Amino acid sequence: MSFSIYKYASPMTFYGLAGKMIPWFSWGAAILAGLGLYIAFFMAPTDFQQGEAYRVIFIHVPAAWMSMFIYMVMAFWSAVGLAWNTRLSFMMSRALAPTGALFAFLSLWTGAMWGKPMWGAWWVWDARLTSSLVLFFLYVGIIALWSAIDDRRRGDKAGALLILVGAINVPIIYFSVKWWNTLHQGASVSLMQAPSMAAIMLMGMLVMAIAAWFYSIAVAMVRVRGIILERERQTEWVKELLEKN
Amino acid sequence: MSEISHLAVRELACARGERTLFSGMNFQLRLGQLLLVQGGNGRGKTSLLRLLCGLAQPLEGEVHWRGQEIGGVREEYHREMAYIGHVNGIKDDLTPLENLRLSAALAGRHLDERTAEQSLIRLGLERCLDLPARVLSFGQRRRVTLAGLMTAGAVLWILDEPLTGLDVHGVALMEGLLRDHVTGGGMVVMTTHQPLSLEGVATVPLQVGPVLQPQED
Amino acid sequence: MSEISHLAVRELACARGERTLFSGMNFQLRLGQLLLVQGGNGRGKTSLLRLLCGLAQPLEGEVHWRGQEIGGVREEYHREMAYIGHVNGIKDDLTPLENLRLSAALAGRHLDERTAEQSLIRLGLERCLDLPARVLSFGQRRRVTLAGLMTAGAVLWILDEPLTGLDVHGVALMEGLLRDHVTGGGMVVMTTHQPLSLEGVATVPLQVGPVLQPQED
Amino acid sequence: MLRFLITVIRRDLLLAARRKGDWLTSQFFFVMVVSMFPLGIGPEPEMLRRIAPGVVWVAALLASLLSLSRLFADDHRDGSLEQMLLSPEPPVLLALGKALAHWLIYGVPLLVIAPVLGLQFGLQADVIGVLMLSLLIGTPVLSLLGSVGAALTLGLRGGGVLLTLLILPLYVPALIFGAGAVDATLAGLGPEANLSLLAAFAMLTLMVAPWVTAAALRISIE
Amino acid sequence: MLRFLITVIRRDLLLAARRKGDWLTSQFFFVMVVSMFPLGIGPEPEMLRRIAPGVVWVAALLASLLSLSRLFADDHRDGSLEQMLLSPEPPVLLALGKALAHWLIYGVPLLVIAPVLGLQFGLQADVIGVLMLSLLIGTPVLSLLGSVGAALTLGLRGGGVLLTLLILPLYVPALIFGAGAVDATLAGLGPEANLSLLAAFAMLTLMVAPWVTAAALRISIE
Ligand code: HEM
Ligand SMILES: Nc1ncnc2c1ncn2[C@@H]1O[C@H](COP(=O)(O)OP(=O)(O)OP(=O)(O)O)[C@@H](O)[C@H]1O
Ligand SMILES: Nc1ncnc2c1ncn2[C@@H]1O[C@H](COP(=O)(O)OP(=O)(O)OP(=O)(O)O)[C@@H](O)[C@H]1O
Ligand SMILES: [Mg+2]
Ligand SMILES: [Mg+2]
Repeated sequence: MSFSIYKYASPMTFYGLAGKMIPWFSWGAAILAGLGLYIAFFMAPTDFQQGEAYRVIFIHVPAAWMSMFIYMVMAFWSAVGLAWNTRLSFMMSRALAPTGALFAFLSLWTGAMWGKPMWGAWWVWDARLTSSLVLFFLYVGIIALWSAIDDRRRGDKAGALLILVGAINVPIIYFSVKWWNTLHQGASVSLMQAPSMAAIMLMGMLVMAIAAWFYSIAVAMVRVRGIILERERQTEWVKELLEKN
Repeated sequence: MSEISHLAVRELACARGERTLFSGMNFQLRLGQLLLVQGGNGRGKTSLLRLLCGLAQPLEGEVHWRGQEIGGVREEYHREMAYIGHVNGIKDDLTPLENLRLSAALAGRHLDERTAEQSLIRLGLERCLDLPARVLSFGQRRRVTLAGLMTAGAVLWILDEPLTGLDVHGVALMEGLLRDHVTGGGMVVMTTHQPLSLEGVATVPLQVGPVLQPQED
Repeated sequence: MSEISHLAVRELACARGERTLFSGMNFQLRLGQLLLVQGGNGRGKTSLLRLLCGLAQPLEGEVHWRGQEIGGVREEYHREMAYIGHVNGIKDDLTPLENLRLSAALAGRHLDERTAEQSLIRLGLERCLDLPARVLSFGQRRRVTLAGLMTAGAVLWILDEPLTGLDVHGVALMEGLLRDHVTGGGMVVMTTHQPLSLEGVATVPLQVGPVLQPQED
Repeated sequence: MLRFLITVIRRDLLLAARRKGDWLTSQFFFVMVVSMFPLGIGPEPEMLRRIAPGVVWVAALLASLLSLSRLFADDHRDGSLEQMLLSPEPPVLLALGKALAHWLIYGVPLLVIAPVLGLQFGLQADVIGVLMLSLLIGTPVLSLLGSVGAALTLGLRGGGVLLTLLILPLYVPALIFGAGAVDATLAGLGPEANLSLLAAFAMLTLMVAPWVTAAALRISIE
Repeated sequence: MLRFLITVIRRDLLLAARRKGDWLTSQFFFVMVVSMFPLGIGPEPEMLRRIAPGVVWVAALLASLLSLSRLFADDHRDGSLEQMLLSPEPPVLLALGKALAHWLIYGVPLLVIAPVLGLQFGLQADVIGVLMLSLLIGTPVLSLLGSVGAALTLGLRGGGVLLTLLILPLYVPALIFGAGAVDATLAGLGPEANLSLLAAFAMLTLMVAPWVTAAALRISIE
């Protein structure tokens, strides 16, 4: 009995739950983002060194954080999915991946935009930059693998394996890149060490980070609902649901 | 001994893509029986055989070997089973002889050269012993696979259209092999679209999908 | 018209590797005739058919189409001929429908969607019209190829074991197609190891290699 | 004639579109190979700028090679190559169409990506312009010459690697003129000489390669 | 158990020996990719020496990737992979055996060729020694991690390129430590730190990769 609850009830109940969560998290994300941007543009002082350009930090840093955090969450769901063969876990990691890739790309993009005024170059082969790039590649690889596999069950499991292998590797990659970079040259360009970052800036960043977090949840919920509908198309409850609308 | 059902299937269901090919399938097979899986093109015969081998996982239900789920007795089950699919499983770069000996070694058996050679000759491949399998004709390649089956010493044979590409001799030979194996206490699960004369063999038919009316078109 | 021999073979010889498979082969085929190439596994049936298509070059001898060497009238010959080999020639990533229309386009013919669809349905593929060919079963894929043959509008069909993997329905269907084509003034060159009922069709047998005694083993 | 050419190209574009991820993957391969080099060589900007043209060109070569090994192989395996050769239309058009389709699918996107990679390596706008121009003239050469190799190695075991062996030497002129044009710009000389040599080489390839490919195809499928 | 492992390795070695040219070609690919760089970059000896370790390592990566795409694909296509998975022996040994055989066939010869390439780029004897050592420790990682990718992409369209896309990012630590060891020697620092990190990474891979490969194989053939 518990077996069938695992297999069938779970996506169904979750579908409803996700539906209830979406408005909360969407509104939360919108309000927090508004607040964060207000802090970013109106309350945070102009940086005496960097001028106005530094304000991109309020997007850059949350995006970078989220890209890493989402990967960890995906790894968690993949492990759960492989261990207990729960279908919802695979759906969760599928729903999260595009958002993770988006944030990884966003951190690269904003970083590059920022790099041009700061360092005079769009890109330098700094440790943190490079490991962000590798993380982005990992996301792309995972999505590419999914898109190449038509069979859903195979795609779920293969993707989960890859995510887990990546999860073991990501810390190693991070440290190797860091080490690679410092070995050659005494930090040609060191990312700023957050020298006595103004409290208001920290606050703005935190608010933006939570907004990004809410946004990720909301988007993931929307996506997971889509995936559930698609996958449970032939079940009774989805048919009923579709008829109601 | 032969009264125990060695291979048993309980409430098996199989889905490919969105379609459920079959569900609630039950059967039992004893030593000395041949299960003839029948059904038109695309009904799920191949899919069923792969489930029986353990190459694919069923949507629902279980396959039992000597009373235990095949997942649990994988090693033992694979030692007693031999499978032939739509593709031959032989390496194009090796000669038939090498192919036979190598697949035996991979299955953990030793196969000496003479035995291998004899079984190939029995299958009419005496002129091809030293050619790479790549240059063999369609039917000759199928025969190499069948020679491998002969030498496998398995109790349970799972055969997916073994007659594909065989000429009349080949078909007769295969019928002989099947008869010997089953009457000698082996078990066979097989599919074929070709007529097969199996008098004297305890045949259990199994229909996958609707029954076909021959010449209905 | 139908008294001219459209396809003629003169002193054809074929060698693969070191072996000469056949030599001094002569035959002629007229409209409304079916040439049934017979022979055991590995005798050279496939090799012969590929020579007839122009996919391979003979060791000796010539293949003539309407009195001219096929090398000289390649374009015309290919326009009037359709070949089906051991492999299907369909793209796994396309649906059966797309496959049909694309191969027609490549052969310089226009095939509208309705006609293509009808021929697929006639071959029992109504449930597979929108699936990529990759997921089709062995026999279903063969049927797609045969649908392509139907729509090709060729005079000469060259078919290498077209019945492979077809169920009883499929075989009956194919027999119908062959009968219609030949009695309608077409020509067929084919091989098969399966029994085929072709009453009413002018069949010319051609033996490649020694005659097989059925059930001799 | 022209209809057949267009059908061949359309067919390959359709197949590429159907293999959704595949096409994108090939482009990412290009990006990744280029991005691996700094990891192996070290992050000094000055040196990276110096090696950038060579690295981008070599990566373009490799990306095109990798996809080329499947140019005819897939069609051969599933028998559709035979069917196309049995078409009444001339095989040389088939060869040309396949090469052009390959260029459209795998060559053209490189032109779009190359500038981004140039930025990563700190190249100036004018250098990037020359890089793109050299790739625009050079990538058809890669597709055309590559199709010759793909046809020759068709059906051989390990065809992909063998292909590399046959074709990389033929790519050398394209590599030298192409990367040379960018190098010259970096060094303050004009790229014109290199580019016109590259263009001449491209023309020559266009005239010769399809015929050779067609002949090689007929031999390979026998 | 051990007998099975050895049989798997012997089988792959036999097959490689049968495909005469194929094996050699893969080594030539390595040589050629490395030799392309001076053509693309220009002949300054000082710079060539600087980039040599990175170039050799990246070429080793690419060479191993090229051959990896066929690690399971051939066996899958002709059905012998299924047969091996139906063997009573555990699939993890199959995975390990295939990866080791790949290393013996494609990795070990690189060790022999690398010194020659090192000389071409004007490296000193001690640097070449470190280069070889780094390849000795690093190439098994390439085979092992690569086998994971090969199993995951089995039977997929565009498998080769997809494989690259999946696996190149995972190769990053091997590349950095491997090329880093040589770089450090070039710069007069000792290679020990890099080499021991590389060895640790290799050990970890050896523990994890065969299991993942075996799991991926079972998923892929379903
Ligand atoms: C494409 C270029 C860039 C990438 C990929 C990138 C990546 C990252 C990542 C991954 C983080 C999060 C690290 C962590 O919290 O551990 C981060 C944080 C940060 N980045 Fe960037 N970055 C880029 C460019 C820049 C530039 C140009 C600047 C400004 C000069 C910058 C300033 C910062 C700052 C101040 C932080 C927060 C530091 C902290 O709180 O630890 N980044 N970046
Ligand atoms: N991913 C998929 N999506 C939809 N349908 C699928 C998918 N994969 C397989 N199928 C269908 O499942 C069936 C598979 O059947 P299977 O190969 O088991 O047939 P079979 O009985 O062996 O047929 P044959 O006699 O032709 O060999 C086919 O009808 C095929 O169309
Ligand atoms: N390179 C070669 N060296 C030696 N023999 C070869 C070579 N290539 C092919 N052969 C032989 O030539 C014959 C090819 O026959 P072909 O494929 O035409 O047979 P077939 O009559 O179609 O048989 P089937 O009924 O099995 O399809 C086979 O006997 C094969 O062993
Ligand atoms: Mg089947
Ligand atoms: Mg044949």
